[in-house]
Amino acid sequence: MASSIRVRANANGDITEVQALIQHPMDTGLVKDAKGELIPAHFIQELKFECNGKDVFVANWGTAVSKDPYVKFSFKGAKKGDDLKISWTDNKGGSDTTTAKIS
Amino acid sequence: MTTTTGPHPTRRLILQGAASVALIGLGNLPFAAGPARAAANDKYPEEAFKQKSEADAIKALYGKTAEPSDKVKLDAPEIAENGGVVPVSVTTTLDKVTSISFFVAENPFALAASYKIPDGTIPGVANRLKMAKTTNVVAIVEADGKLFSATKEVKVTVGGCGG
Amino acid sequence: MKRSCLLAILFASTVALPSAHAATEADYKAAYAAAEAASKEAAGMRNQWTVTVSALAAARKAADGGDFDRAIAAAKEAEALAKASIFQATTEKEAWKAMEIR
Amino acid sequence: MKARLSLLLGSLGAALVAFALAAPRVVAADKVDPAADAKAFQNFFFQKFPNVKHEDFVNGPYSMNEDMKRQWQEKEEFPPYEFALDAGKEMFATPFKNGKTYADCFPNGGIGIRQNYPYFDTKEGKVVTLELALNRCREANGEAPYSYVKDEMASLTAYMAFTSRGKPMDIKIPDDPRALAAFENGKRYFYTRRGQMNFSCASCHVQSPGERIRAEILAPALGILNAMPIYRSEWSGMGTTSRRFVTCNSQTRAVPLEPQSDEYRDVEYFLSYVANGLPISGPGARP
Repeated sequence: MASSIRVRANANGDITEVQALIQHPMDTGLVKDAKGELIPAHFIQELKFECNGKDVFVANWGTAVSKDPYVKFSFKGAKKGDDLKISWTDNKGGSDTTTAKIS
Repeated sequence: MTTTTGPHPTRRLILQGAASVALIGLGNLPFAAGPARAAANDKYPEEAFKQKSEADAIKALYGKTAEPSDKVKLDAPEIAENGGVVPVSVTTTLDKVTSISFFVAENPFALAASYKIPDGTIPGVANRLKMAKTTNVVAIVEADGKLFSATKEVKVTVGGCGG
Repeated sequence: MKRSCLLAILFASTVALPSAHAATEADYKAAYAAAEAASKEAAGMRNQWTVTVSALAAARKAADGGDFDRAIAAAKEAEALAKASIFQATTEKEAWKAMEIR
Repeated sequence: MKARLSLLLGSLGAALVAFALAAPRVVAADKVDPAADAKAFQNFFFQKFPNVKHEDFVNGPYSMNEDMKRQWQEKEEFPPYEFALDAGKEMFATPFKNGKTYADCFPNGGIGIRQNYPYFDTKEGKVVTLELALNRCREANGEAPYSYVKDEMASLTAYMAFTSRGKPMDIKIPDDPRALAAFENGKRYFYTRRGQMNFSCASCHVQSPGERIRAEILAPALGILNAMPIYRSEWSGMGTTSRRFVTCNSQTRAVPLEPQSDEYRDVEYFLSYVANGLPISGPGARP
């Protein structure tokens, strides 16, 4: 099964630019379904990026982050071929993890 | 409209199962979420996300107030093409940045996202946020223990026939 | 005083009576049949309007609840809408050519 | 009720005006000339929007508005159709229960052929769209057909479009009176007003592209199908060409036809043919 996480991590000199897209409904808990019933809130709360044993970026999200969330940032100290580990957890206890090679 | 996540409706069920396995099975590994979250300042800021107003959310998250700064560059569209997906980004020339947060003033809950910026990470982030209606978006950069902000209005109109 | 009160009651009942009792199920059925026929014709011309379909459904719903006044009003609205869509489809048989980019 | 009636009257009035406008023009039984139609169609847009690069029309509303274009380009860095595209690629490569694959049903294994769809099948005497061909492929191999409007179908067509990106649309009209009739019927459908709002496809996408209808910027009709399927933020998901037609109809308060009905197939044929030469840009992202 394909991962819920898509990552692109490109090193350019000392700076690695990371873009990630995660498949997640990010339901706010304020929207009704076709039957008029509220769809319960279901959203990623924490998203973490680790490289060489160190957190390089941590996101805390609420329900106002768009469906299939996207984030972009850059960090120093990694090189091509290093592993970048990405993991998320949501408010219902769901989670996913993946590891990407920096290219 | 379906609420499943596309071609793999079972994925989420599978993931939920995997999550509990991960919590039990991987608890002793250094990267596990459990131990890292134990640190008080590293916890998910649940209270801040529950605040309705931007001021209350900033107070709950940081316990202090921010001052506007032209060193915080907030980029957001004038008119959102769709309130559900508004690209918003921030960059800053400030030093010693430890966190960046986004607030959408007119949303039911103002705090949208808060990012920790460890040493060595460039103080800048791009993300996509939901906006319920035309609103001010506020970015706060925490640098050297102080808060600096930038604000921009984004016009949000709701959909019809288009595209 | 008493007299005007009485008059008022009489007046009110004469106004209320026709709408409360004149519409029967038979009236509704006739109105609905006419609406349905027009709507079928529109659908046959591949130009059914969503509002016609909803008005027909509203008529059935009101009739099921025994409110034949409302049912008839909705059926008449559906018929008018269906006839408008037929008119549209008929005129468009030639009129579309005026829109064409040449 | 009152509002409805006035709307009804309004649309009747509009229909009458349209009729009055059309009446003086004596319409001869013109010869069907698709090549001339396509040329006129493209010239109309090229002249109306002299600053839009020709190949940019396939990017819909984003070719018409700078602020939106910028938001779109940011989104394209990691586009929202990414998951559908990946799923489509995986589905395309996964054999059916009988061991055959989609590749067995299509020329060139299905890769880089999106620009040739829809085509006119001279045996069947009808237009065959990519969505239709995909479901026929499934059924021929003992698999249940997919919904024409979204999910799996959108993922599969997303992948097939992706393998054809940049290739110019290349729709052929064979020397067959039925093919010409299909083209003409598609054209008629495109320009015909329908629904209570009294709109044709052309009302929005020929007369008013680049303008706002309520909140959104209308896409030009030229190249509108080159971007299919699309991820629409408004749908929070993917949709096929069929879905686009169905929603456009409902929005004008016309009861949509069934996906892959003759009219929809013909209008897809018409719209694709007049976009010949413009690149495939699908899968696309739209507000």
